[in-house]
Amino acid sequence: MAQKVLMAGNEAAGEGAVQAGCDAYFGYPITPQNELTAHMARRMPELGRVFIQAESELAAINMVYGASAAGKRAMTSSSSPGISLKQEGISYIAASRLPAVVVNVQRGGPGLGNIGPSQGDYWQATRGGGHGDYRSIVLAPASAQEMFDLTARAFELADRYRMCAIVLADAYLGQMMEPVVIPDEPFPAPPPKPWALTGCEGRPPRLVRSLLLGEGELERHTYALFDTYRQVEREETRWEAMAAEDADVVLVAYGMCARICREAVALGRRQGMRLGLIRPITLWPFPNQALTVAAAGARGVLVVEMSMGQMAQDVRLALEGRRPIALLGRPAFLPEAQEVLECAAALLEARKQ
Amino acid sequence: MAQKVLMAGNEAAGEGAVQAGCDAYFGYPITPQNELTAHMARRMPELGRVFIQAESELAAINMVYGASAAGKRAMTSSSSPGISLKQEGISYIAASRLPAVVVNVQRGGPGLGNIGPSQGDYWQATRGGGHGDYRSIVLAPASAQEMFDLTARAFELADRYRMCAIVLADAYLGQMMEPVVIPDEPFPAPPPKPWALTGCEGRPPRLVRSLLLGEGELERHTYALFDTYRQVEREETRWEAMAAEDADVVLVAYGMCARICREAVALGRRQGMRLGLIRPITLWPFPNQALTVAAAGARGVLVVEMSMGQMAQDVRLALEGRRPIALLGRPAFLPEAQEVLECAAALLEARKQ
Amino acid sequence: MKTLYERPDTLRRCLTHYCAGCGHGIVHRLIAEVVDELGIRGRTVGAAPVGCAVLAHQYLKVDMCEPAHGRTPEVVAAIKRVRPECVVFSYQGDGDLAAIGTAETIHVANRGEPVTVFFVNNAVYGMTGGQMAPTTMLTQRTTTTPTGRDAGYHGHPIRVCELLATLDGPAYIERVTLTNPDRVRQARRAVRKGFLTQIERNGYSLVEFLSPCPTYWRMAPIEAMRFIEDEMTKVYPLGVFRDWEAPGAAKGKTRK
Amino acid sequence: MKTLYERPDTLRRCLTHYCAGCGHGIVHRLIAEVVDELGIRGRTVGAAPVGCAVLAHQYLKVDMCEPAHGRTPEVVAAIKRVRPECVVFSYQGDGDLAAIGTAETIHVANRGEPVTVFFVNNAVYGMTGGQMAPTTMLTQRTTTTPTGRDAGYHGHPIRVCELLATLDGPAYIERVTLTNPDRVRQARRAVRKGFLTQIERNGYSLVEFLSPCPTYWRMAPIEAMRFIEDEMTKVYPLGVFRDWEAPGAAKGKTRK
Amino acid sequence: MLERVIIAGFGGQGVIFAGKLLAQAMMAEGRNVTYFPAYGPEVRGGRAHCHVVVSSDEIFSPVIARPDTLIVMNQISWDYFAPSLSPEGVAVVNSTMVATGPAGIPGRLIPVPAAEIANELGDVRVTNMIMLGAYNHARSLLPLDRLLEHLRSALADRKAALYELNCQAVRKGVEAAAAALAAPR
Amino acid sequence: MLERVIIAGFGGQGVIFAGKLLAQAMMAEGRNVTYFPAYGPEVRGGRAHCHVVVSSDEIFSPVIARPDTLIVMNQISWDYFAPSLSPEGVAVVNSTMVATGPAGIPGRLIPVPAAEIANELGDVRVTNMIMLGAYNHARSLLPLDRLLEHLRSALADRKAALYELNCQAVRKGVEAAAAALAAPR
Amino acid sequence: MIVVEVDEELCKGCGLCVAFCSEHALELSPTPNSRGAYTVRVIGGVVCCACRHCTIMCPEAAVRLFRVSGP
Amino acid sequence: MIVVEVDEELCKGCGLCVAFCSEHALELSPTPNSRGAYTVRVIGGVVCCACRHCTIMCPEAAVRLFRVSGP
Ligand SMILES: Cc1ncc(C[n+]2csc(CCOP(=O)(O)OP(=O)(O)O)c2C)c(N)n1
Ligand SMILES: Cc1ncc(C[n+]2csc(CCOP(=O)(O)OP(=O)(O)O)c2C)c(N)n1
Ligand code: SF4
Ligand code: SF4
Ligand code: SF4
Ligand code: SF4
Ligand code: SF4
Ligand code: SF4
Ligand SMILES: [Mg+2]
Ligand SMILES: [Mg+2]
Repeated sequence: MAQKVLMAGNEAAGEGAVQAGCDAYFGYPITPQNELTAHMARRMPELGRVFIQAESELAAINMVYGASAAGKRAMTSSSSPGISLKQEGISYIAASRLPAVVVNVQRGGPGLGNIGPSQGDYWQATRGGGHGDYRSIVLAPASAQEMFDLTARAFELADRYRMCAIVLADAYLGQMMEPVVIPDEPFPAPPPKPWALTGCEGRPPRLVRSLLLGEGELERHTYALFDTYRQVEREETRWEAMAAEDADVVLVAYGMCARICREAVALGRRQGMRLGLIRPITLWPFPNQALTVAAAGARGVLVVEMSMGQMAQDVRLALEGRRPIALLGRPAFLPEAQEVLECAAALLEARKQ
Repeated sequence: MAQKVLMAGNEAAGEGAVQAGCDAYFGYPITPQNELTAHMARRMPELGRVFIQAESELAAINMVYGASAAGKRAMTSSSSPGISLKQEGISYIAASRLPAVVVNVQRGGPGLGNIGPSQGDYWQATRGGGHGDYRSIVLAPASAQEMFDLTARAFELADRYRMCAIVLADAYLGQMMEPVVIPDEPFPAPPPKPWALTGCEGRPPRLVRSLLLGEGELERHTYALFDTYRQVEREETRWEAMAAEDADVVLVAYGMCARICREAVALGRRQGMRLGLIRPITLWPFPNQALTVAAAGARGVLVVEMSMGQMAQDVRLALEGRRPIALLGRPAFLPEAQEVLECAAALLEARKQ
Repeated sequence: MKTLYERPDTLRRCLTHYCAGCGHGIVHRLIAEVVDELGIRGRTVGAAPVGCAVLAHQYLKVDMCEPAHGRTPEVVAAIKRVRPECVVFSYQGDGDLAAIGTAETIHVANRGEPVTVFFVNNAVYGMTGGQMAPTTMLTQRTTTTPTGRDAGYHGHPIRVCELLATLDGPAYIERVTLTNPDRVRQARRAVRKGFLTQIERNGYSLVEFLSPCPTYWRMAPIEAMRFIEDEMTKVYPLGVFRDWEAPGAAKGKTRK
Repeated sequence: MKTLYERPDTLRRCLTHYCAGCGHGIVHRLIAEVVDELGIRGRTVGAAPVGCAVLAHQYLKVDMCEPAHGRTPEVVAAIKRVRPECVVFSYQGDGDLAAIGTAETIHVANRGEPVTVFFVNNAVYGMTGGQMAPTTMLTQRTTTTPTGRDAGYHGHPIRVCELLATLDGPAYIERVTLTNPDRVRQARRAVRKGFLTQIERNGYSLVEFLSPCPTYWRMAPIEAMRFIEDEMTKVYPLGVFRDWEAPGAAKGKTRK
Repeated sequence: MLERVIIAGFGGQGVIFAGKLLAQAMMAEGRNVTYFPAYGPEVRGGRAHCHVVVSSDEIFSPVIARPDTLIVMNQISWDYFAPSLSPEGVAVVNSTMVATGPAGIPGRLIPVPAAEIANELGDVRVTNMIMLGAYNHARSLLPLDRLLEHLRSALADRKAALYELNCQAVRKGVEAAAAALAAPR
Repeated sequence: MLERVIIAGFGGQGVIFAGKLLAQAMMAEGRNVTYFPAYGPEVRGGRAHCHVVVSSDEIFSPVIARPDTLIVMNQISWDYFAPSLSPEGVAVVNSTMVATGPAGIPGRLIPVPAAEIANELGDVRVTNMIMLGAYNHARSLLPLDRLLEHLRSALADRKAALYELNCQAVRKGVEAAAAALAAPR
Repeated sequence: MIVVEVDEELCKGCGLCVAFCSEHALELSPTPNSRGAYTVRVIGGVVCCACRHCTIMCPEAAVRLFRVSGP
Repeated sequence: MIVVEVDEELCKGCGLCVAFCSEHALELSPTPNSRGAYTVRVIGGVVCCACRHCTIMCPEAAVRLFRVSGP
């Protein structure tokens, strides 16, 4: 029978990776994701898999590059400043078409910031904080269970599309313990990797690279990447809708904020305010379609995020002026349901005038 | 009399910095910006100022942090992969409210990419490739002269607003030589810096920091940063308009692409196609207002960029669905005027139907 | 009434956030004492590390900054280059200095930048909850070496002074500890000499302190001191590794 | 007809992009010869550096990757951890290995990862147009040291073998050069031993080649060889710095 | 059913263990639970606290702004958390170390001389179980034997004697709470 | 006036210097100019080329897709660039080293035995000036004395003898171009 | 006479001064204060020899030493 | 007899083989080829001693050596 265990989100993410067949973990300590590294330090050697505490985040992401180039499932995790240091590596991984899983348990920023919850790395994750034209799949868990599930899922997506899958959590999601159900059924095995570096015995040598000097080569390569990205947009967009069909105000929120919004929807409905929620589970690809549909009948859209209007841009891009959009952006603080309700009320009020 | 010299864009940027009173340059070699570093290696010691070839881009950006914290005008330059490595440092500089100038002579990406021209780092520059909520001023030169002028200007802006000013160029702008006029009048002196670390003789100790652990402290700090950003948006947005008043199709392009678009406007007008151009000179803040006005009378907007629709998002955000927008995005190739004309024609055609 | 010992001026009077018996407090005090003694408070600029001592600026009454993890040596090198009249120091832990900051540590030393580095080697990452550091002892258990550090799997303890002593840049390198009053007195002399190397010789200096982290060693403070004395000094021998004043000793060249 | 010398199988027959007389070509050839000799082509995985040798994979017929500047040691360490049956090598220039990659170089060596590092020290950044490298000689003129490298201003030449020899991790470290047929033969033995250290001892090895960059030294190829022999070897003495086979020598421990 | 508890004290008083035990127990009882610890440099210098939410419904935020229950083991924590207690709330307080002051609080105060009792039991480290026992009684959360069963499984891999000691502590806590509840309000 | 020139050869033939001199000279003549070099690893192994645009109007792109003039000093460059020459264009070709082939090109071909002439002058490194002189003549760009003046200032900090040698080379180039132009087409 | 003053507000009760006191003049309080610290106090009647071990070892710089003249 | 074969297409004319040839059996061509390389050729009549210096020093692995039996 599936096991139910009380786990910190960080541990759940680690265990999700373990269960999904992660072959190698590379990390460098940083609060608030240390429990993930600690979990892997215990679990991976136990299972005869690879754990390395790297000397830096740069080293860690490049070890991921190596292990992945060798055809193995590899991951790293960190928190905001450490993720910034991985940007070059992520860009290389994207360009080299390597699968990789990166968990970012966001903390307050910019700079050293604080170690509280924040969603200030939304743009970095969804727009590519690294150089060049590329995308990463960005998954946004909202519970310890999803820390487990989506991290496991990240491996499948990364392998399927040969790209980086980022799990974008925050300090609260990482630190909070909740019951997590660990399924009994094994996860699907990784697909064959006919590009992996394994030694060229019996076949021509293989090459994992990103330098494309030939005339037009880089452009062709970029277009090919974007063909994949369009496929991901078509097939992998995920979201959760709550009471969105008849909502006057559609809330849009992910991660911890989405939990608060669920509370706000429940409270609001009790008070006669018809709220609904679209919770993007994939931040990239963003659920433009679902949001457009949900917003169609609403009087306004309220974006709730722990940042200064980063996701709000995606909402604006999805709606292109068709609905008024308000923002409740708290850069380093998890808003309370009450504040959400007040903003929603204000939005409705403004629409009346 | 002002001197006119044939200079590579890279040298012009370096000389602009020198003339603007740059006290310290820190860099690490990377093509296609090496002439900038070489120029500074010669000029700075000559003038008794500081030049250090850093062991890495990380070291360089953190030396900028140091020299700037000490109240001096400091800069670094690099190209795409190297700029990715500076993201943590830029986030720290933003958070610590330090002035800094960063020149990015973009090359093809992602990964090692190539050393040709590209504008693939637009999001990284304008959205913050680093972690957390912050902004950098982003200046987009389109000639060797502007490499000089805007790099010089970057120092003033950085000092005035105590933030990072990025000069976003590309391989062609860096490599190409053009006549540059070096003005005779000296540049304005830097403003007083009552926060600089100089030793606390005769005053209380000062602190340059970004860790804000107090309750609500980080949030207050972020709001304060964004007050500054709003001021920058109000006061520092710059663009150039060409034949935009009566244009049927408004082209939007920056840097090298804008030069091609100027050619396209000229050619188009000769052929009876009424094209106009908005060239953002500041990419952040983006000239939303100017674009809105220019697009109001047009039948469509054509974004021309050497990337896969990065600036196009800012155009969409500015216009919010009020005008159809087409994209000519060549991720690693400078389009020719003819291609621009064809896209513009196609856009007009599509509008007819 | 004659004062025999008083908290140094440069050390702000406030409750620190350090655990009981933490070596950081002693090192802070020594720095503050020497800054007072040399009368350089008004021209000293320090950099706090990312590590348990990240709030050092709350305790040391000098101009300070708080740069990114591991980059402080380059930050203070840059400050010194643009303000040669200042006395600068970088305060760093072992993770900061010998893991993420390895390159910065080596290159600042190699360039012989006239800065003073105070290196608190507590064989563990304190701030983040007790993970392995590059300096963690073999068999030592940490959060990330739950069965003890294994040379083959996790690598060997890194001896920073020995490493830097192969470079031509440094003018003064010494390893000291804090395990008893004599040791602390020696440590204080090293701090003094570190600053003087910068002031008088315009040279690079690094002082490594073997320092207790009772919390993540899971030891009482006095036990932790004993562990250093009995075990750590075997792996990290105390002594001077470079001295520009020693007759006949290899002297680090200094900047013009 | 008996063939006395033939291009090794592992070396693809094509025009290289290297300048005439560049040492990279010789090093490539030696690696290819040894790979052939040891019969490991089918299980070798290499990493090309970012540097003039970035296209090494066009010449060496083995599985290869092309990671970020300076990070190749960690990349191949990871490959080796997940595929211990492979023979891995990292090919690096001095900028790649001793500047941006300093931390990776040291920590991979310190962990004693069973990888082989081929380090081409040509005292300059070739790829980017002849800037100063960490290994640039004092007084040497480069694009970024237009008046010659000055110890005080730019730092000292870094001796990588000596630096790494202070660590416990490495099993084999040797510095060789390519300046005449005997030297090249010795270099070939070092390449062989480098691979064998990995294969037989599961240990870390690094072979440093003092190698000419005629282009940015602005010398004819043969002059460049003479410069190495006459000048560079003074600063970078040739020899073995760590040898697990040497009786009584300090032996790097290896991974379990 | 919705119960939001903050447990606070200094390091060594067993705050974390108490919180996890509570969450684990209630999870086993079929409730939804969240447990949220203080973390990072906050906990240097010996401060510790955690938030536990137990509910029969979905739990939204694991972070408690207005606790239903405060379990407070030292003065600093009291001064910090007391004002946030909800008006219908309960404060279980280690009265040996905390002066709750004359001002009173919105909710109900259950003073438990836990440090004193722990001293009597010969181990300060059981302060937490005394407080937990008292809390369980005051809030009628679980039958005592169920709580002790959960305690046993939480200590499964430790020595039996430790379980016995902790049991005793829980029982003493129950007694103390009963006494406090019996006292005139 | 708009003139787009690509100069190409291998390292040592002076491609870069010729290009910069041309740009510098035309700037001094009051024209708008851009100069754009090949750079990066392309130039390893001895390949070299550059683009020069001279115009009385604004110059848009410094990169030339369809050159008005090709100045080509070796075979590889010829094979690569010849097809791009504009129909009204001119190709000045180092005929000693380049076989232009029977197929012909869209524009006008000016063969200059530059390597041979350079050999006669005793220095391969003046190939570039021979070609530049020929080009200047073929395109009637500048009066010869003006060109030589610009050459003098470009070599201002070098030895006078060098200038003299280069002057001679330019003149030889002019002669060769004149001869080529005189030849039946 | 030497007076040893321990700053109650700063002392963390690490015991290093106690361990190194030449005269065994110091001891830890048996009960924690509200910060959880078992702060140090001077044992009545023991004469301090001004060896300064306490001030040298104290990580909190919580110890002051002074000499008062008089009886 | 030893035959030395230089691969024209690969040789860059660096001259290292020439400089180290024990028998001075090699020389650079006086004019560059179309790549700009002054490639190497075997001097007629000089007898190669098979010392292999050329193959050992050649950065391009452009030299092949073989022995043909017979006169
Ligand atoms: C880029 C980055 N990576 C990681 C961290 C997390 N971090 C904070 S302190 C620290 C290490 C602390 O260890 P050490 O330097 O030994 O100092 P100590 O706390 O032991 O004094 C780490 C990894 C960070 N803040 N930034
Ligand atoms: C992050 C990053 N920084 C800088 C560069 C530019 N770059 C390419 S190669 C190189 C150095 C080459 O020098 P070296 O490693 O000595 O190799 P060589 O070319 O001399 O063989 C540099 C700095 C880059 N590609 N990526
Ligand atoms: S965790 Fe260790 S290093 Fe950090 S304050 Fe506590 S004792 Fe000191
Ligand atoms: S630049 Fe130097 S290192 Fe690079 S290929 Fe040419 S000679 Fe070799
Ligand atoms: S000065 Fe010496 S004797 Fe006096 S209290 Fe301190 S340690 Fe004890
Ligand atoms: S050494 Fe200082 S902090 Fe420690 S017990 Fe003594 S007075 Fe208190
Ligand atoms: S084998 Fe020796 S003798 Fe023969 S050609 Fe080569 S170098 Fe000359
Ligand atoms: S060594 Fe090789 S490349 Fe050099 S000249 Fe001889 S054959 Fe040609
Ligand atoms: Mg430490
Ligand atoms: Mg090199």
